[in-house]
Amino acid sequence: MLLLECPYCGAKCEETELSPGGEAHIKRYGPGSSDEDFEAYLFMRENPKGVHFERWRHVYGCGKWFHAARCTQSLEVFGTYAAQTFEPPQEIKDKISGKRPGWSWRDFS
Amino acid sequence: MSQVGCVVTHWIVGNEQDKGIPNTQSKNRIRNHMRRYSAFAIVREGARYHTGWERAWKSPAPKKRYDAIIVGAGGHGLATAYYLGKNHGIKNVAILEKGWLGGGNTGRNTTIIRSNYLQDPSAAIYDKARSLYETMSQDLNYNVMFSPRGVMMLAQTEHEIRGYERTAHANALQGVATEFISPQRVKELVPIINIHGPRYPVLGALWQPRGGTARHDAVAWGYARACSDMGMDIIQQCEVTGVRRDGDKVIGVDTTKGAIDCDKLGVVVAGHSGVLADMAGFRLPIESVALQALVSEPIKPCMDVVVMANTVHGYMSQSDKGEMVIGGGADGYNNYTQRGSFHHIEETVRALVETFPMISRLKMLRQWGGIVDMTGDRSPIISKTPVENMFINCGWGTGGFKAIPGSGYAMAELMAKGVSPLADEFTMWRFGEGKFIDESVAAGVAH
Amino acid sequence: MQKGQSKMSNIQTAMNGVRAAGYVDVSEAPATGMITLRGDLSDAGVQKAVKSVMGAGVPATLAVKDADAGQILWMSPDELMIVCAYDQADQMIADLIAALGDTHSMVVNVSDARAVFDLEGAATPEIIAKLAPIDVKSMQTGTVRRTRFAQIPAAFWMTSNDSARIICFRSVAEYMFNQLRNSAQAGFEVGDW
Amino acid sequence: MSMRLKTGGRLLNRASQVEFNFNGKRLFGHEGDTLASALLANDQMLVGRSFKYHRPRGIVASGAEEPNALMNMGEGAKFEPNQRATTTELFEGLIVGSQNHWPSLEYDIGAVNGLFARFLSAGFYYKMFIHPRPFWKHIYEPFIRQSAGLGKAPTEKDADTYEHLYAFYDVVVIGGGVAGLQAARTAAASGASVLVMEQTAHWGGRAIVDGGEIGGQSTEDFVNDSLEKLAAMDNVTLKTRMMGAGVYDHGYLLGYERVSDHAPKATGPRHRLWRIRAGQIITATGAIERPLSFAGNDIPGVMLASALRDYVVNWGVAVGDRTVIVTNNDDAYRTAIALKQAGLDVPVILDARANGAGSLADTARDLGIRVENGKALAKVKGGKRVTGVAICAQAGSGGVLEEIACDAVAMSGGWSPVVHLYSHCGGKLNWDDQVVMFRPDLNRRPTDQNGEGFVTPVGSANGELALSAVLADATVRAKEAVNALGHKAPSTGVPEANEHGENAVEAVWLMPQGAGDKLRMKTWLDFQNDVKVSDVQLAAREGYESVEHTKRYTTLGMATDQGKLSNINGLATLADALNADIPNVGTTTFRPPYTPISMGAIAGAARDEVFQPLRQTPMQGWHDENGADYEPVGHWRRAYCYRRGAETRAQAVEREILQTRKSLGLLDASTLGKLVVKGPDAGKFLDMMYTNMMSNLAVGKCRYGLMCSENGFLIDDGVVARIDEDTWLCHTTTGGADRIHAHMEEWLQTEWWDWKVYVANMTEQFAQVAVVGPNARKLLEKLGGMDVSKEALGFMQWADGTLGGFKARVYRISFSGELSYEIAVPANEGRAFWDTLLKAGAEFDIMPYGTEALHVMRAEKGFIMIGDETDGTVIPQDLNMQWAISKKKEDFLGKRAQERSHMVSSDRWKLVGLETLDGSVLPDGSYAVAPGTNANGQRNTQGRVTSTYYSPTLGRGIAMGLVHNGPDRMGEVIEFNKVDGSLVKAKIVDQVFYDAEGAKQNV
Repeated sequence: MLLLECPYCGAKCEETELSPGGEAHIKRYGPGSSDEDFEAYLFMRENPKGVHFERWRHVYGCGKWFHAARCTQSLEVFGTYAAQTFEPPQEIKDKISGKRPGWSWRDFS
Repeated sequence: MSQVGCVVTHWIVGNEQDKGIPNTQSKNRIRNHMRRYSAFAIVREGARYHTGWERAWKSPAPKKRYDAIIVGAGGHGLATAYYLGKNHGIKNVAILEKGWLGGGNTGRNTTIIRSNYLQDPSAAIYDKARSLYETMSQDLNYNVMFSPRGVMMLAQTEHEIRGYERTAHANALQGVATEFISPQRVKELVPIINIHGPRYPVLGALWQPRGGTARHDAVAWGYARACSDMGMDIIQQCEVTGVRRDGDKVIGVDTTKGAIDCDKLGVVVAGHSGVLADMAGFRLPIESVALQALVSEPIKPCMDVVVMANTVHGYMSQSDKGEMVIGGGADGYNNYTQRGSFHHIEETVRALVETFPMISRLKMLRQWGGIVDMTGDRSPIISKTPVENMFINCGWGTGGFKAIPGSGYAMAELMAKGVSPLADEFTMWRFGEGKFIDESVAAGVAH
Repeated sequence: MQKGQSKMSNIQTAMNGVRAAGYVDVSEAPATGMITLRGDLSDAGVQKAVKSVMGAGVPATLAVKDADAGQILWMSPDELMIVCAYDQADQMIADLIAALGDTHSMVVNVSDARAVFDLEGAATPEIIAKLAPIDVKSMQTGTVRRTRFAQIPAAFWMTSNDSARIICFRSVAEYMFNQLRNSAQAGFEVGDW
Repeated sequence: MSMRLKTGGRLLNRASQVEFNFNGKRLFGHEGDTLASALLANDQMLVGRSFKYHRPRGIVASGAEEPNALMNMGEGAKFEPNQRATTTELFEGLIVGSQNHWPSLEYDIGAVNGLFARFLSAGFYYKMFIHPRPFWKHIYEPFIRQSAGLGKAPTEKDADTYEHLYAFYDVVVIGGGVAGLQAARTAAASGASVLVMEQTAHWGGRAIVDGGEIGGQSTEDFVNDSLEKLAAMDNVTLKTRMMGAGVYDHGYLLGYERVSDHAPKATGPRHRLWRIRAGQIITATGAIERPLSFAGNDIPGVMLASALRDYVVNWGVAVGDRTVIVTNNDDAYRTAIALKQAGLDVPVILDARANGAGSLADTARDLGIRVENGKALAKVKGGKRVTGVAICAQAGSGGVLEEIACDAVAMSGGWSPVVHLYSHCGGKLNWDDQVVMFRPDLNRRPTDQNGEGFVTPVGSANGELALSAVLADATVRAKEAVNALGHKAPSTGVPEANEHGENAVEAVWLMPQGAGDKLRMKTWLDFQNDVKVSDVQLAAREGYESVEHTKRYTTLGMATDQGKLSNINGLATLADALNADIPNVGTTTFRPPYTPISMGAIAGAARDEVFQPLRQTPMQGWHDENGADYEPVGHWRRAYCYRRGAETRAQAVEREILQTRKSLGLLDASTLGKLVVKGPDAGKFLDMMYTNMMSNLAVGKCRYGLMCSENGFLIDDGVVARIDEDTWLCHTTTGGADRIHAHMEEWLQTEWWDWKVYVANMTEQFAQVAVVGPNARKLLEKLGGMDVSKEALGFMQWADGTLGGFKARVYRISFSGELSYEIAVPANEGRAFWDTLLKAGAEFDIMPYGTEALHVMRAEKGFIMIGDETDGTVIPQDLNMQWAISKKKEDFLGKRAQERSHMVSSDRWKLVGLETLDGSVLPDGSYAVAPGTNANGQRNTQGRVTSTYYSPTLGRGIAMGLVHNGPDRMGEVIEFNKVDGSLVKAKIVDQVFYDAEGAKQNV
């Protein structure tokens, strides 16, 4: 039973107040994109054993989408941050580097 | 049909019965084939304190090269190896397992077997599997306790009725024996059910009389014993660390027990498929999440069929030990912990207490989780890959156990012949084409 | 949106003012005015408009602020709920829309879309703790929390140490009432916790 | 025999007699008894039968680890199987029966299995019953099922209630023994909020029975003093009868409070499941004594040494007159001493260790007890009761040195820390050879959301068995735990304990060490599941080498006690068989719950009316009162039809349709979603959401729109109204309101977060009523207040106004093909408005209709229904709805997906109307067959029915379906299947069956 802090309202939320939304930082490919890009956009997913970036919505609360950096093996949460961004905040990346030296996820490290 | 006992192989067994202690390294005696299991054998062994039983499977060191390597000694991997040998004569096979055989989802599921699927490709492979389950105990000379006790899926909304009537019509053309039955018939088959639930009265059910359950561990053990008996090497505690390629073609694997060459590589590792694909240099549309189940304390028989209630999200059967076996929901987030979130247990139990009010005073004995691999359309992948001679079988999600023999049958055919009608539609390229196999359309059915 | 006054005789709240006595008393409030204001709460235009119409400014995160006529509840970084008298809501909405002018915003009347329940009694937090997965004991008077009550969404705030007000959707008012009533029945006290 | 002693029993209130009933016999106990102690006090040694061989089973333990004493308890709606006697507090009127026997506990036919025990070895089922094939399901399995299973199945709905509680604490201490209390005192002194839970009704755990002194006080005084101090602190909560059931991720903990199991007549819940979030969890869960493995160790009368001591000290119960003690550690001497002090005979202490015990041995000898070092039990004699023992040397193979008559055996094979809760969430263990136990590895504790350890085992749960070490450990670890939370524990000393010096335990996994096949087949590891030493050895020999394989092959540890007594002995036996070290064999995974918890508690209050939320419209009361025959639609419940008198559903639907088409119908459409979308970018946003163009919709107009997922498939449809320059109102399907609202928010927040758009879900603000039929306008005109004429309010327009004094928004839209208005009024006025319409409509014989009439009428008109014509695999092109797909737009959700090869294939099935040649109704879900079979032998198909109804308007069956190249095959006759194997011929026709020109709706 995960406990995640909503970065918008600061509430510490039990998982049941949230709804999970899969991998974060996915770029949308629309009309004009290649078949490969479009397939990857919709279906290819990071599935790491370790550091992962994912989306959540505070659905029973303020209704906002946010991102979490979480380890899929230990369930450690490195931080949560607003969804309106193209990459994780530096301080979260630094925190992960401190705890998981050498980590990488897609283009982030 | 299988003649496990008659397959002549040459392998070495230890003299463990002398000391009562197995010794995996001893090489004293050569015998042609494994002793058959039977009532006679039981009596014979009983008379001598069971000192004469042999190892069910041997534990060899890997050879330098195999015709085929299967990665993953779960049910699907072992079944693939078994049918490679049995149907295609490919017996120079190694099955590599990083843990213990059958130690993954094969031994963690709720053991339901059914084939009342809507879409043709699903119905074909699941019914192939179901029909192979019918004779598996005899084929493997290992009692897997397949019990065709019947599976019903309750219809509790008008929408579900329509969905299941559609499935029944599809099944009629697919050669899958199902019928839509009345609430009264449901009650006759399941006396403990409350069909007059004030909220969701039972309006009928899709009934597959030849669906049922089997003993999950026995399926893995039976296949393992039969594979070993064919001369295949089951190598446990051996993790694959790399996929070796020559250009676009696979030539072997690196493992924690050294490099091993092969002509063909079959990857059957469920939630770890992405890791293996990554080693080979391609991506898969797979995400791994936790799925949970629980059992009650054992009670005397009170339910002889398997009941699935999709409107309220719960399903239940009673094991031969008497435990009520209950399947819960999957988490919506990636997870490798083999633990899930407790609210799924709560939701499932809540639903089943409403459907079967008598279970309220039973007690939950044990809950556990498994890691299931989900694809974009929740249907499996049995496919060639961008790497020549490398094949992948994964994505069984929440519905893998029931498919084991069919999955192995199709995967073996695909690996041996390069094409398998059962596997055709399950290609990994279907996502790009938009050609999905979506089973949720009938009535939001969980596998 | 719609102008004109309703006949009070036509107005019926979801549970018709139901009450239940238990170790905490549960009652449905009479028809209550509720306004949803969407707008960037950090925007000066929004802040000014709220202040000018309500007599009180935008509350801090998760805060409840008393205004000239009712309360202002923080709902999200771009949403407030204004609680007022039922028959004042339309006028207040018109005033807010006028005050907001061109500022990107939305103001809608949700008075009829919600049901309002009051809990009264020293054990009020205990009733909430039976239903909502939150640390209710740490809730101060004057803070609001949107959360889950059993299987439905709701917002609540402690109106005093011994009372709380809960807002949920109208369609599930009976479910909310039954859950609160069941939790508060005599004999179901948790005792020390 | 077992009996109540004249004196002793610290937990008993001897003044209060309690009557209970066991297997039909009236028996008496005292307040403070457990069911187990009361049964023993009544000389009821035999309490059940084992799972496989139906062997006689007696009480072995005194607590949660008990494997044998499981009862059918209560009657009727309060019946419960598998109730553990050792954890059941006795109450007046308690009714229990023993389990798993027929016809009676004393004479059980199933015990015949025992005669064949030598054949029923581990894995027996896998090797037998293979032929002939049908026999498994019909002969063998039913027999096996019937003979397994333990308790009876309840038959009635549970009469009790349950509830949940969410609680948050800095520190939760699980276990109310001296370790737990000392840890709680330490933690609480820091100011942290602390919950202390104890699974029994009593504080103090083992220490009070075991004796010793703490800081000059007796252990009992120390416990009472600690409780008094803790109770006086505001930041401390003390709970008895509450078990830590499971530890989950991120500090989540289940507390299982058995509120009224001991007082079933009290009002209130039976169980309360606490869902606790803890900063730190301290498991002071103690240790469990291990049995010893010797032949006959399962015979009733053989018990854990600590349990015998508990029964004497706590409940004044003697299990036997003469008790032989057998041990590999010093602790069992305490039992000998306690028994002797109670006036009972202890003929001998058999200590398997060559050097024997420390100072406790001196005390025992001083009391006149014979102590034999290096000795063991060759076997226990007796059937339903111990009659004697044969003694041998531990070092040998079982040659009998001496036989001693006795009626009880107290065994102690050492202690295992209770590490279950510590392990649930991933805590790791180390094997400690010195103390012969798995103990928590404090460097590999379970970690929380911060990556920090959050479960701290203390005291004997951490492997510390001596009183002084327990107290020191509890103090130090509790300080560490609160410090980790940022609290500061004041530095306090550790209370001093006065205790005996003990000699080290010695590993004894088989007794005697060289026991042969014959003895090993009578040496039990798992008493409930009948797993013996020989079974584990056989599993190892057959290659089931992993501990998980062995567990599953033998069923060791899979019984209702989850191996609390058998696991360590079993895996030590396995390690021995494999010639491996115990740590290399490892343990099986510990899974919640610690002991079984009721399904009722897990479900909580959610049953009957609060099973799930039931959503209700403002008019629900009227529906309830007027014969509504409901169907669930999501969490709503909508009237399928309104039945009158003896009408069938079909008759009611027909009446509703005909009257609506003829004159006037009324539909509660309040459940339809109503999303307001507003902002400068709202038009642009809706152009992305819908396949159609919405930005160019004129103010005051309505337009039907389609929504697709990014994967191309249809997900919703509905009428969109342009309210003003930057405001649109989007109607969704009933099921779509919340889903589409969330869908819009997701795209706005996570993709186009710079677009200025706000969305509000206004679904429940309005009651919405469809007024439908040729007389619809007349009715509204009669109400008066606004102009609803064709000229003022044309088809696909909307207007605000008042109707009959109700402020209303009126949409001229039609889903039935009739003249139709959908009217929204504030929800609080919905019922009054509905009543007003009914009253005013009486002259037109106004007819409320339900969802089925709605469906039939839309099908007659050829309108699609999301969920019928669509199923998640259908794209708008399949439904020939290219007209609703804007060609001007560069982009909308689903556009790119619909360009993929399979989506643009000419082979797709497309929507058509279908008419059976004989006028019958096509079966729901039927498929159109095509010649031949596919590669997998399945019959080829060329289409399927999506909607099929009897049309009262046309007096025949009508249907829609998706057919391969359907629109190009008008007039062609194809065949649809029935489940009985027969086929029905149907002609492909236009999907609009009624008023194709729109003459009826456009008036």
